[in-house]
Amino acid sequence: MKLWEYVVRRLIALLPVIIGVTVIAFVLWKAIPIDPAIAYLGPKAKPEQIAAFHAEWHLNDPLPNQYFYYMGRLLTGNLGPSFVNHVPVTEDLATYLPATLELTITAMLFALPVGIYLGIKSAANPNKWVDLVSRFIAIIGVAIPIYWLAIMLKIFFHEDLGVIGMNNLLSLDGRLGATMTPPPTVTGFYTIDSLLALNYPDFVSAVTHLILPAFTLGFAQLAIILRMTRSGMIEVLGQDYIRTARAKGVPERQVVFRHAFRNAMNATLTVAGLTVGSAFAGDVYVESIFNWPGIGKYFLQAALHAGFTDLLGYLFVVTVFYVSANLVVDVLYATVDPHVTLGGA
Amino acid sequence: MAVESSKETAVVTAWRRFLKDHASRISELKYSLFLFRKNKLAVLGLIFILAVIAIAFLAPFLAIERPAYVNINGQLQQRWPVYDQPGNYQVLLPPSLAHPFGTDHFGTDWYSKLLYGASVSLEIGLSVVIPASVIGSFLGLVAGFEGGIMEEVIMRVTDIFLSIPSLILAIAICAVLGRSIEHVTYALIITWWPWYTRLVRGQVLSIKERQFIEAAKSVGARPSRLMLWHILPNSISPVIVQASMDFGYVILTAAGLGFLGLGAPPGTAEWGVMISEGLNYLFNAPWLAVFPGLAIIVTVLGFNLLGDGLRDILDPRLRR
Amino acid sequence: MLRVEGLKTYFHTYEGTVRALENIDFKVRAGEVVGLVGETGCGKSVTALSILRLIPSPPGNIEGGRVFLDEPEEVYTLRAEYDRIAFERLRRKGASRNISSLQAKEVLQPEIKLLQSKLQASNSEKEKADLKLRLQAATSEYDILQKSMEDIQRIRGAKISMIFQEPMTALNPVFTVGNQIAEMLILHRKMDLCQSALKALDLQMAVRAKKIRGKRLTAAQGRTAFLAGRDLDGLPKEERAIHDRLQEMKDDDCVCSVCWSSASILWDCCPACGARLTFDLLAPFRGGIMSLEKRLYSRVLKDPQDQLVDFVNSMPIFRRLVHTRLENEGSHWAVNSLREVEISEPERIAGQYPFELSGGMRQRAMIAMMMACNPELLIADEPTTALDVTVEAQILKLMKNLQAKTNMAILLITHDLGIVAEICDKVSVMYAGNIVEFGTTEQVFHRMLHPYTKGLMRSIPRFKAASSQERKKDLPVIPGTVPNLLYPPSGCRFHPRCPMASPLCSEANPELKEIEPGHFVACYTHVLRGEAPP
Amino acid sequence: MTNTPVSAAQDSEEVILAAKDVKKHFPLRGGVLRTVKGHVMAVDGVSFQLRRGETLAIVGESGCGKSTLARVLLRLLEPSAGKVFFMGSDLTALKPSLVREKRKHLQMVFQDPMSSLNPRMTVKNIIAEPLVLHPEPAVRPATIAVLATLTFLYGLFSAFAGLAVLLFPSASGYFVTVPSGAASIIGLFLAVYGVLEMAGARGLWRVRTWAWWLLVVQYAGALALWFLLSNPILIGASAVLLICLVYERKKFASGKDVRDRVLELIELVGLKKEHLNRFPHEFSGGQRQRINIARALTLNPDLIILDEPTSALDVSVQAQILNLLMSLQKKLGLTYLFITHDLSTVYHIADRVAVMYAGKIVELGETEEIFSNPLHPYTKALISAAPVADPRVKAKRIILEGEVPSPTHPPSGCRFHPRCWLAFEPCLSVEPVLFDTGNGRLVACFASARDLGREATGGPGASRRKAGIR
Repeated sequence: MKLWEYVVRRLIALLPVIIGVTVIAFVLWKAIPIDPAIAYLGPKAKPEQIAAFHAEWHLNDPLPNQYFYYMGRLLTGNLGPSFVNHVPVTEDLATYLPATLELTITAMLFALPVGIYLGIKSAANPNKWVDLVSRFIAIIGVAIPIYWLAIMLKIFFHEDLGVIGMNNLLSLDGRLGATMTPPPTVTGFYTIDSLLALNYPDFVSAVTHLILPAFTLGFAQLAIILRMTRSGMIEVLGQDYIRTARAKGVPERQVVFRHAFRNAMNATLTVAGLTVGSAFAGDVYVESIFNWPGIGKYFLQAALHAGFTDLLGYLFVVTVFYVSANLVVDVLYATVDPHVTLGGA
Repeated sequence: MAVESSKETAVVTAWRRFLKDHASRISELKYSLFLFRKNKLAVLGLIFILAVIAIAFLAPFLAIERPAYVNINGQLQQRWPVYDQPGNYQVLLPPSLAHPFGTDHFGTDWYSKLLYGASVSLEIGLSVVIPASVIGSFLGLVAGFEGGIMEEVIMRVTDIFLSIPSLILAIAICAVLGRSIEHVTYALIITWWPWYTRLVRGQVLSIKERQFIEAAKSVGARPSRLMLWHILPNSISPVIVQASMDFGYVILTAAGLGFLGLGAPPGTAEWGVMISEGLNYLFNAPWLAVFPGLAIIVTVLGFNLLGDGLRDILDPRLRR
Repeated sequence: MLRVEGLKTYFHTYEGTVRALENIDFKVRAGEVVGLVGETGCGKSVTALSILRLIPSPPGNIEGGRVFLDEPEEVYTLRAEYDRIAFERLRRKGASRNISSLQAKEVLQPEIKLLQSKLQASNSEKEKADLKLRLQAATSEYDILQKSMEDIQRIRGAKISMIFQEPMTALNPVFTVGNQIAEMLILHRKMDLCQSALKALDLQMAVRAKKIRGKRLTAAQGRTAFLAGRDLDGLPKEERAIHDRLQEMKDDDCVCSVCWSSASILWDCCPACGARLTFDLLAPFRGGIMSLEKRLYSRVLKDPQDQLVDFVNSMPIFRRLVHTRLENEGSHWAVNSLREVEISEPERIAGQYPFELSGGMRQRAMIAMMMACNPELLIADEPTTALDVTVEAQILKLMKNLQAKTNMAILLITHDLGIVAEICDKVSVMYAGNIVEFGTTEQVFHRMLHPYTKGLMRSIPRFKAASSQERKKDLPVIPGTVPNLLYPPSGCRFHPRCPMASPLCSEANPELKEIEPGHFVACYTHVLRGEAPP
Repeated sequence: MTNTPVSAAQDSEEVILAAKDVKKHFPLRGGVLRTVKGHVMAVDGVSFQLRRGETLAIVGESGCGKSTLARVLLRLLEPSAGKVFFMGSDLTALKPSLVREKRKHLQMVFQDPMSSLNPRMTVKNIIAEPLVLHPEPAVRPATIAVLATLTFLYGLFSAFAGLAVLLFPSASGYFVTVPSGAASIIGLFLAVYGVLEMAGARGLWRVRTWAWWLLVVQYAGALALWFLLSNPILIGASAVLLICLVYERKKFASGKDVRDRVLELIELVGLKKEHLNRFPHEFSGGQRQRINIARALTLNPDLIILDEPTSALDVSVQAQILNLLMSLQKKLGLTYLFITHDLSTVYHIADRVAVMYAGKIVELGETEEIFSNPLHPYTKALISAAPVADPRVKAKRIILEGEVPSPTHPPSGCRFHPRCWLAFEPCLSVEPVLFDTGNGRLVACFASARDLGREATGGPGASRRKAGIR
């Protein structure tokens, strides 16, 4: 089997999953005890308005028909009007997505290399200090609630309460300082945009605003990645071919990084895919605590204010990102491990 | 005298015989206990958990204040803050001997509320993990054992649920259903079972290939017997490990939902809700957010360490 | 060449200490095939792993003993004297005879100091050489077990290499066979590889100047492409010759589309005409990279200890850029070593992953890998156990041939007495962590003395030695089971199962005694009776 | 032609197992849509007969299909074609439940002594399992009847209680809280279970399996309902059900008859009484294989298929197990189908030998004859390649080139021809069939046919005729 065949198979296997997600979303939408018309138009809406809304959204049709209308809208990219902001949901998402992506990607860029490195090191040096520190991080990282960590950091770095005098270096709220004007939008990432615009103050401000949220978000993912890498590595290091490598006279460093890690990558890649999901989930907390204007915060607002179209729109975007991240992981895994494409035992 | 001693010896010999007959099981148990005791962290985890359970049961005796009970739809529910002694409350007191964890903006003793929170968290954990693991394991068992179209359907459904990040699905469900602890439980069961299905199916698939399954078939075992006697007992240990870990994660997530304002209703002694109440006075009264968080950490840590310890004990590769 | 003295390895587990090895003594001379026979759990593999210091630790630990590799005869004779002194002093302290070099050095400290000072003081070359030898003897210089990890890594694979029982799990599943052999070469024969890499670089640089582009075709494609639009009969003589050559090639072989000569998969340009065969993303930067590479390899040639290549090797991206060439060169050599183990189509096999090969092929690849650096000693741990009878015969023949060609020594670990009888010169029989009998194959098989050896030999069902009347009869067996090494029996470990056990046997563990020249037995029965072999 | 010794033997009484042209092909899937890309021809047309009391060895290298053949004979795998006659009835045509009945007489010992024992069961339970699965009324203790009655009464009580509350809501005070329809349904089910068990206690064995399934379904239902409505009656029902489930597990393995039988078996295979309560991992390889043998013997089978019973064992233990097998055969009059790759064992234990290569039998005959005068070149090579434990014997070995062919694309003609040094014209294109060289010796080889002046080809159907199949 060739790589492209494998990718095609994975894509085909995704179809029922995507359809299933739409069904779940549809069920959620129908499970709302409130009439969406009233939720959208407000309690003072006139009956005709409500009837018109119902007709427009085919809310009086039988359920299967409603589902097909709903699917039809989805396929044309129409996620409906936002119940919170009263603009199309797609527009809202487009505004807020880059902020979230900037935050999430930065967090993963921190969590992945550090987690993998510590995981490998700790597996290779059992009961040394690297191992002890890593195990501590792995245990504590998954036990600390991310929202609590965020709050603690906020208290820790607060101007008045701050334990160390870093009050001017790291900022606690938003993406930019209050008086700054955002750089012209190219990628939507303030750090990159400000660099492109050669706006140095903006860049510094964007970076200092990014550090704390990204660290908070990354910390939990780091712990998960570390834990899985470590256990994967410990298993691989007990294999016969590691003994063979040692018998060949391969230096220990290469045994660990070349022979063992290539094989342990399976666990790491899988968990890296999963952490994309938990990072998006963590966004909801981090963004609302650090006041970061991303889709996580938007989602929370929608959830708290019965903004159902916004909610479903968010659900789709995140699912698409999550599923494609896992697809990338699968393909990467196929390139790393010849078993996947070549078959074999 | 003689009669007594002979009676005694009869009991003793019966006991001895029991010990001898079950020597293997006993030594197995002893070995497990040894492995567990050797694992200091797991013991620590167990201590944490036992402490939390003890607090959950003893809260009425340990607390300084007791919650009011309100009758809602025929069920008694706790209500905080308590106003049975009006005028006696001082708001936002820092931790002191009288109020070990301070007081909140209503003057509620934070320490008492925290103690009552233990039972809420444990209850949520129990009522999510047990149904989720039972349902998930059963489906996984069926999928792995039957194979074919059954497996395909179950695993596709599992995939669908797994393709939405679990917290986000839980938030969406809670948003739709409204604020209540019960709804949190439903939402978490819905998001949690697929993990067990996947786990158990993997186990079953590997155990199905072992020769003792073939051997059992060759002596005439029916599929039901294979499934329940041969495959299930051999695939259950990772489920136990996973369940004990998930206990912690469920408590963490439920508290998170409470924190976001989607879980337990305000005024409940739920740690997540308590943190979010503290969020408003973050810089005036940081203790309000700090202590419930620590409680969550201790509980989650306990279950996590216990799960790790159990994995070490139950993992056949580590045994002998 | 290899001398194992009093080797002792324990595993410390929950239930207690597993005394896996106790007093292992044997030697392997250059060019000799020595068999190590015994049942499961008798410590055969542990012995081999201990020699290479591959025992997983914890729980394993080499508690005592020494393993000498390549110890010159003079040093050995000198050492005997020092050992006697050391034993004497250690016995006073109550230590057993499994001394380690560390212990020996400790008690011999005065002698060593004396020798060192003498060495500094002496002037004459001859005396210096003599003193050096003495110093080597006193400090057990040639003991593997006291060497540093770097030294061990230099010995593993280059001087002693080891092949394992299950080639499926012993080969790394994510690297191709060629790559794994190449790695071996890069580790131990970096100089040679750098030299040939430089040659290849020169060729390629010349090619770059010519700027010819071509394609790599399989021979099957090549044939059709070559004849496209041409009449076979009207071909000129040279082209006719090319056509014939193409016809002779196997379908999977590769040819260059410019000059139609064969082009290995492992090269990115045609070695004959220099046409570039692969699409190269980095083409614009190749010139720079190549000159960098050239400098890098020349550094190694100037100074073999140069660490720069190793450093580059450890950097992920630079490795891709630069190190690939060494790997390619190595793969090219790997093809040759695969050819030596009689693999047909070695180039195709070199590009395959272990799980794509059959069991016999894998074991051949394993042998090729471990033989790539011409080791002096090959430890073969049950090399044919996982294989079928006919393939086993092939592998044994191959090993015999290779051994005859390179004159290396083989330490063959097996439980199959048939294999031992077939290819070994000497045999040592192990039981429960002890060597119970050691001698030439002839001696052990036909004049065996130890009751365990006798029992073992009798319990094999035979079919070739005209034993048809013995068919269907009960086989004589050794009663009981192999003891648990957590609680080994006191004294001789075989005595609970031994038909000839005497009270003495349960008290002390017998040592190996030479009964006839070259034939050692660890059994009181023979020592006491002074029995001569039949 | 019709009266070859094989077909004569087939008619006679003593044939206990006969395989006729058995084939097993596994589909190979691949590509984007997982379509069938080809077949692995693991067993490709094997016919032989096994007479009562004899030992037939099937020898071959790994991948030649001998283990698959064993599983097909036992119908652990469904054959793709062909028939298996066991004691007169066609196993391949029977319903699964009847096959299970037949397995009382047809047992198997597996290769890997560790993985063929359930690590979570004690030796006693492992050996007793066949008795549990093929129970005899005698092992049924009276306690079951008592328990069944109690269960029935409790079920009736809760059913009535539930019903009473449904019908007369005012009566709910008597039953503490709010029972519902669910409780009465569970109660009814429980009562039915009780009745079934009572019937079971009277010897109606088939009923027991229904009872078992009812129990499982109920338990799941009761648990689920218990979570939904915390109803004391349901909690009680769940507890009773749980007790039933546990008892169900216990009751057979602790019966006295079972215990006696297990003790008898354990002595027969040379283990000790105190081993009964131990777990498999506490034993050595040889002892584990003894447990396996004891399990196979539990139901007094007529035929035991031994799939490489000694290849995972050490030499000295192997000898012990071989001795045990031979003495058991003498004592119990067993018939063995001995599958192995080890020629010396075969020579020691087998009466007849069938040599398999790439899914087919290439030679079949009396052991001594095959070993003293192998006719098929593959048999020759196999015998000469086996190493002999004697350094003085320096026989000239025939070392075959290449390896066993891929079962997906077996070579055309004789499957051995790419490795055969005698191969000539017909071998490349025509598949040789087994022909009789006299006195029951069958060979499938053109070269030996030519030497013997016979023919190894036939028209369509000739191969079946020659193998004695009409």
